[in-house]
Amino acid sequence: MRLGQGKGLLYGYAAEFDDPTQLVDATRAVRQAGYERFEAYTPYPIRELDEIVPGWNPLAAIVLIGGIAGALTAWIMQSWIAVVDFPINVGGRPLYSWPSFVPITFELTVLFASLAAFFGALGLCGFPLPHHPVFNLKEFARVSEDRFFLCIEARDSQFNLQKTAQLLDAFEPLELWEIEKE
Amino acid sequence: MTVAEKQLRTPRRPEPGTSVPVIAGAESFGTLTEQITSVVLTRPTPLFWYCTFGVAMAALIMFVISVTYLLYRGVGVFGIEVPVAWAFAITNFVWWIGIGHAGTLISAILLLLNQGWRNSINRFAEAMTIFAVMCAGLFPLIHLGRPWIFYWLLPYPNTMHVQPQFRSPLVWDVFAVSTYATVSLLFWYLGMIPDLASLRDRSRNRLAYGFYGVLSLGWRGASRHWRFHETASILLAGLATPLVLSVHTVVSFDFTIAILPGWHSTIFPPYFVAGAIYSGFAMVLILAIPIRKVYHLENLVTERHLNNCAKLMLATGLILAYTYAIEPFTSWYSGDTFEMAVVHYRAVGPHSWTFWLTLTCNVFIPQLLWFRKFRTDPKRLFFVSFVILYGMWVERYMIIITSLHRDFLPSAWSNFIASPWDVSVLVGSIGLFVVCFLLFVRFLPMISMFEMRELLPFSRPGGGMEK
Amino acid sequence: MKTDSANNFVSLAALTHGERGKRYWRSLEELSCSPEYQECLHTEFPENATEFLDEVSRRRFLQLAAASLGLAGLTGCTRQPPEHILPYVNPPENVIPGRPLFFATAVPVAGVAEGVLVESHLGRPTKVEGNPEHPASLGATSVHSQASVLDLYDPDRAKEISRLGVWQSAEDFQIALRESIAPLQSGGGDRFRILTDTVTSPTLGDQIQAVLSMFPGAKWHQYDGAGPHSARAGALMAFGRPVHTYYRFDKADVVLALDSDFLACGEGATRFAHDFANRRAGGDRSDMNRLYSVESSMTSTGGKGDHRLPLTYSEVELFARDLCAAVGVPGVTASGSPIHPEWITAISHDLIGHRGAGVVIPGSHHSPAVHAMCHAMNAVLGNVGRTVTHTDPLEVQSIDQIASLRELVTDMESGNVDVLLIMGGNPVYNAPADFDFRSHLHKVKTTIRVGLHSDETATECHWQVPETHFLEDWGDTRAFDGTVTILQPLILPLYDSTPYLRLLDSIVKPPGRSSYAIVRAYWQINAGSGNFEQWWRKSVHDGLIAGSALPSITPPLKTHWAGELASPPQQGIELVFRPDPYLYDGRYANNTWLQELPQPMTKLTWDNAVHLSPVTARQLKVGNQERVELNCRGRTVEASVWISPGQPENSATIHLGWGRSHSGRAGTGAGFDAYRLRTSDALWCGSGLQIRKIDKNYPLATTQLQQSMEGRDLILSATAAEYKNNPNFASQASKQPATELTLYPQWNYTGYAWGMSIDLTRCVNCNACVVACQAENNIPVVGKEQVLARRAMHWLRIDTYYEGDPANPRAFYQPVPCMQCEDAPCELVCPVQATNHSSEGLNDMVYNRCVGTRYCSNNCPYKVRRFNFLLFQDWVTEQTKLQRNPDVTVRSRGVMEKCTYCVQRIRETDIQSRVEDRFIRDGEVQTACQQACPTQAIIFGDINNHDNHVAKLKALNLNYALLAELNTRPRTTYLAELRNPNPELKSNS
Amino acid sequence: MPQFFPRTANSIARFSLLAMVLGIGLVAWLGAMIVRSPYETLQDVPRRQPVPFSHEHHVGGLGIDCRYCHTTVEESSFANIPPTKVCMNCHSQMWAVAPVLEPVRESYRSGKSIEWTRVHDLPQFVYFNHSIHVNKGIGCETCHGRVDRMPLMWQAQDLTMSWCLNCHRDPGMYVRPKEKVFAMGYEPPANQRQFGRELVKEYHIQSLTSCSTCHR
Repeated sequence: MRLGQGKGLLYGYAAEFDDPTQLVDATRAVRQAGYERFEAYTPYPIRELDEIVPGWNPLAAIVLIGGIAGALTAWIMQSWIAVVDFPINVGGRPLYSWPSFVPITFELTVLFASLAAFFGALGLCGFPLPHHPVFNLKEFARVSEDRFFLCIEARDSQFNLQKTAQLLDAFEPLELWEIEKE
Repeated sequence: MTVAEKQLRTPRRPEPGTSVPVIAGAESFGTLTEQITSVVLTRPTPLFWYCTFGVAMAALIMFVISVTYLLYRGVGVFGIEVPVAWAFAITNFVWWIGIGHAGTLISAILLLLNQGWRNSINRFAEAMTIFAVMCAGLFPLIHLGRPWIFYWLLPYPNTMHVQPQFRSPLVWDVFAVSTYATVSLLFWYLGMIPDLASLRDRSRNRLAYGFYGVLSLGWRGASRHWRFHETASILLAGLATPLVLSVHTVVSFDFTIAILPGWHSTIFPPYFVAGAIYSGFAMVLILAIPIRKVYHLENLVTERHLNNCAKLMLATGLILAYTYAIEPFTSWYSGDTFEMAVVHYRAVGPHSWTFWLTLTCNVFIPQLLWFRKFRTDPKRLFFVSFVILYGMWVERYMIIITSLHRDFLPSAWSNFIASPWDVSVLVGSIGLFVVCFLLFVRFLPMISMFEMRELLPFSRPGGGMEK
Repeated sequence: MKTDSANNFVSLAALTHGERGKRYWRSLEELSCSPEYQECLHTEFPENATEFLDEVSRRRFLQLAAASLGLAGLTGCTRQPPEHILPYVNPPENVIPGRPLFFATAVPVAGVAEGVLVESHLGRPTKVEGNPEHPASLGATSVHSQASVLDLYDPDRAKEISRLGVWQSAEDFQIALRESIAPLQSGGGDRFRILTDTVTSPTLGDQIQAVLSMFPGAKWHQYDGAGPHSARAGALMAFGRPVHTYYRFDKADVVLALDSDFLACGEGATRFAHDFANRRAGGDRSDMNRLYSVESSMTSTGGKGDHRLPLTYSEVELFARDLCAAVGVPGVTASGSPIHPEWITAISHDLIGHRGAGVVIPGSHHSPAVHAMCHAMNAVLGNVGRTVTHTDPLEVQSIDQIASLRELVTDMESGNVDVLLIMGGNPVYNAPADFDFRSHLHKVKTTIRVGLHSDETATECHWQVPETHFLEDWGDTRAFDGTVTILQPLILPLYDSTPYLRLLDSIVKPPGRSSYAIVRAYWQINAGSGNFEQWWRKSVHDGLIAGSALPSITPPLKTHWAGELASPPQQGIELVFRPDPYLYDGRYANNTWLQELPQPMTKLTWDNAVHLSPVTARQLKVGNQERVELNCRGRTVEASVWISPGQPENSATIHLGWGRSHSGRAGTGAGFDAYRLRTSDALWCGSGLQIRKIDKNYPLATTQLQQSMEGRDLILSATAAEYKNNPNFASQASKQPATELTLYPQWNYTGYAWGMSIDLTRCVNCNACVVACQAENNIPVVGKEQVLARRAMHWLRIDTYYEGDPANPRAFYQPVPCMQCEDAPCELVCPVQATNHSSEGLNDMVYNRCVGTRYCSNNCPYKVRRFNFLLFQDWVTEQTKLQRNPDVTVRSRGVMEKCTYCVQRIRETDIQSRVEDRFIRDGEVQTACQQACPTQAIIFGDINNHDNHVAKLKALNLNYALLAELNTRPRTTYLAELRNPNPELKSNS
Repeated sequence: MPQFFPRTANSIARFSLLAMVLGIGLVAWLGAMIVRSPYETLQDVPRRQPVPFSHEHHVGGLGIDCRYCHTTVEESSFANIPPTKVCMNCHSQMWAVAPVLEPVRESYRSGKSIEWTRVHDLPQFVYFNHSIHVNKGIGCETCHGRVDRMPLMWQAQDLTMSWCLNCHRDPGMYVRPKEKVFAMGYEPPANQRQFGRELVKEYHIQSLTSCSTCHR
């Protein structure tokens, strides 16, 4: 939807670029202008944006917890089964022959940590989320190909139909879109 | 001038210290995406695909028939006996697991080492890993005397109040292999999400859109998506790296923990891991070479990739050669009758052909890779890789058979004779692998698009690109 | 003497290529370099892929179906089908369900019996044990006694009376019998003939006499294919009358076996082995006896010998003659060309040095002359009455069986026989070939055959009448020393069968008398004075009639023959016939246990072979498992070759009893029929054998491919002298690592700690233990193809190794059960705890937990674990189900199994003792192998109690553990073998 | 194809994810329940018998001792099912013509056994021995339950291996004085743990958990 043609409720403005340089500059400016509810969409990771777009990243902590949980589970399970649950003399080895417990402990550590990493990431991204207002914009499809979008949400306290539009326009986007809620 | 135009205009220069660029020929974000997604969405499936699929399917059917007969009659349909109670099935298991390793190495270890060139091959290398591990996992199962109670190898609250025996390497195997399969799958899928989104956005019919839409979970390419995606990838890579080493170590424990001469050896873990990567890269090349030809991906999977893979093969091959050399020495140095006897019978016993074939395939012929021609010319390289892959199977076969068939008491010695079912199951498993892989090529992005984009000029703010 | 292990490449290569002092070879295939072996080296996929259906599994097709259905039942998630209990209506006395009963009886083999106790579970005889009070058993058993119970349940037994293959009722048969013989009575009945096996049963003899008295003209012929024909002839030569001879090895210091395998087979073997072993390994082993073996084929006895001399059949006779001359038998002059004079002098000195304490024993199959000479030597050496006992013949009527059979045949030929009643035996199969019994049999009007199987003879006769198995009916029989045992039935006849006794009785008396009545009636007359009831009860209960042994006699020695001893000519290759150690004359051909029991020296199963010496084989350019055509004076048969080290040159040995054409599913077609070459003039040895190679390979299923020790210290042995000098040679040789070297602390066992000691000096390789184990533990038979595929299931095997010159090697026997290692490698690798240690140190194997990874088998250094690769257990044949031991799980497909130290016996005794609130006494628990062993080579018990027999044995300095260097700490250990060679005789020691 | 998925797709997606996880858990839990349930173990399921023999009547009502019928329980592994003759000892006089007892009389006449359906049916590979348990003070009731209250016989315990192990681990909790072995409705003393320990010592009871104790 080009600017001014929208009928439905407004989700926000989106500026379309074909050059990552422009996008990064624009995003930085938007941030400086005091906006909080904005997001940059790119076809591949651009590390510079990490510093600009607000947000936190607790993933590493989650993975650590997962790993520790895995290790404890494995070691406790093996020792308990071998020593307490059903103590059996296997080949004359002592019940608590701990060296044999190392491999499985390692494997479960990795398993739990990996699961934590994967589902942690998905959770933090809020996936699965097949429906999202930005998809209302037909041209948004190209963000997974070669276009870079900067979108400022209407619910941002700073948001103002004219000012915001002007701010974005200043960076000569290919197009300036307004995205509807529905 | 748009970025796309600039990209197309920029001449490709090989990165310093290399002869061929990672991406040969002019590409823009658009052309790149088009080239890869079209394989799935628009381009007609090549005849080559149908032919291979037909052959592989036939093999797969043979596999199903064999396994059915096996379950009906018992594991005795194989050639196994006492003393050689393990033979083909375990060989196949080790072989397939080994093949898997290269995939993880490329996707995880090379990622950590920030090797940009890996981006164009890591996706299907990972796919290869997953399917190889899947094939591997089948063999210990069908090899059981009573496969229908395989779950007794897993700890779970049962009415018998009996649990697995955690001192047994076989239980370690269960955990190692299943962990490996899970982690590889997660890693593979996580990496694919953005590309699935690309497919979603470019698919023209509702069915395809729905399919890829569901798989891509609603990926929007938002910067915070990328943030978590990147962190998760790096962490998974970090976890997968020790994992992949541990898996084949644990597999080697199946042998080293046993007291058999020829098995009971501390050199096995590194020996096995090296061998695994060796055979894995051979498989990567065997898959990559025809595919880049058929789908005209020579500009993405370039000579540079072939060259690098070949070099890695050469390196691991030399490690292997070293262990081959050190084994007889240690057994001689130990002065242990039984150890020496095994070495002796490997060289001159009824199965000596395995020993010499191993040396030929894994040590002598691969020395050709010292020559650049053999590293870069697809045909030659394909041949060498094939020899290595075969050689690695024979090597595992040799390790298992020759150690078992003549151990401590001469009265119990025998000469193993394989049965037709041994062979049909092996060939069948290859069919299973190829079928899975072809389906992957047909329906999923076989090259990681978002990582490739990073390698294009002007992909970085300020106009640079990833190294 | 043991050989120290090689410790560098050079000597290893040397050892395996055979240049290190003694000559080693890898396996005989390799020695002979047969193309078949070469092929085996190179091809990986020969035609006979292992899983293709073999005899056993072909007939197992239904079972497979059954099994695959059964699989459902095995999986966790289905319930077992409802089970029904059928209690007695009127409970029999002293039957306690769940507790076996034991009944005394005897196992007759060709008329000579061994006293046994038969275990019965709710009326099912399941297992045969020795009868400690019986002279022939002393608690041990022979292979045949152990296997006899399977004969009872043989599904191929003759099941119904039939005439020309058509079913007939017992009444019809009675009538027909009357009608056919009634008219003969007028003519004195000389057209009526009875042909039997050798008969020692007093009652049966009496019955036959009764019939004969009714038909004065009728004749009674006896023929036993492998009977002691020449022993009788020899006795006639030596004493001018038939004499039965047996020996007292417990009193013998020096034993000379002239082609005799007295330790492993033949009448009295169980007792002989027992006495022999006691003199050999008795006390502190300071006074060992000495065994010389001069033989024409490699036998267990020969392998046991302190000196063994391989000579051809005819050379043995010459040797005997020279020896006679040397020990001074009057009238005997040494043959012109003495063979091995040093042997003659050494042995004669030894024998003369031990007057009255020596034994010269001839092989029952050897020539009459040799028998006569042995009698003479024993007489001259004063052994008679001391180590050698003569009695009247065991047979009710001792006759020249060959002559008797020849007479019958000529009469049949000239049509002088109207009715021929054949009881037992199998003349159509095993009569001398030149008699052509089969075709003459057809000239008889009525032929009636009473026998266990519908065999070759039965199918050629008009009437076929099933015989009762000895476990099914009453009767009596004699042991090797004449002791009589009254046979009592343990089970009602399984089929509509007619015992001899009732049949004959129905001829002379109105039918209806039971065998019980007949036997009682006979003994009522012959029991002598005293309370008969008491006498009867005692005799039946004890399993023998006290004092019924035949009185010893001392017949005067005749030496008129000494002068006319012709030196037998030998041209070409000699063909030696021997009764098969297991199948005897073929009567056990359908016994699958015996079929699959590895032959003592060759470890062959399911086949016989023509045994050739390595040299002869090379000359003939034949290798193992190749087919040859044997041509003996025009008669030919196709046979497969087996190269036997220790076989004399220019001599071929073949075992009788194989190649049956009508034996049953197991016996039919197994091996080749040696009788086709056997003529009445050359019963045991024919000269002028031609061997022609046929281009055909014929796989022979052996359970041990490798008979060299590869220079490893598996069997420790020393001569008596060496032992005296260094009593600790065994402990010095064993490489048991020190305890403090192990990473983990030792597990210590309070309470019972079960252990076993196996005395290699005692073991004579008779294999009784192997069958006993099979019978006790429900071990399946797998069939030839599966044995070829190395899947034989025996829990216990006797490894037989050769050492030294292939022409005349020294043999070693080593029984190998599960070692029950304390630090068991197998347990460590089992993923599901299916094998682990009991509180008493047993290496338990839990079949129902096993998932079948086979890792334990790989990791077992002794390779004693056996795996059910396919469904080996017979699930459909009803008869075989009856034999099963209810105290042992019947294993199905896909599970591992192995020797358990007969844990079922341990548990039963344990429970019993705890109920009585006491401890288990020493020897109260016996493993099946131990109980069967004639020489008590196997001793089992609690090693924590130092007063126990086994603990004492383990304390001996001869004690050593197999592969001790692996630190598996086996509970089963061995006592090193001692031999006692004659210092005067250097060679072969 | 802008906005292919409706807004509800989000919740559907999340829910299906959750459902998948819960579903797997549920299936596993159900399986575990089933193998422990009477459906699998046949616990508490009265069996149909050719003659509706009532332990309630004979034991509870008439107070006949267990050993009158199960004669070999003290000396053999098998507790013995009474021969027809034992039934007829009484029933030739009382209820001599009762139609319900016809199968018994029929069996006695014809000499053919009565086909009882086995109630306590252990797998073929399990070797249980009555004599040792009875002689060491384990009551019939401990495993067979209040037989004197069972009109038709059923299995009072689930007879799973873990159930066996409960006692084999700690016999003290279940042992009773020998004279009380055949008693029904025996109340263990409050101090069973301590009391049991003494009995264990007195009777020389050992807790055997080796596999070969039951599996041979």
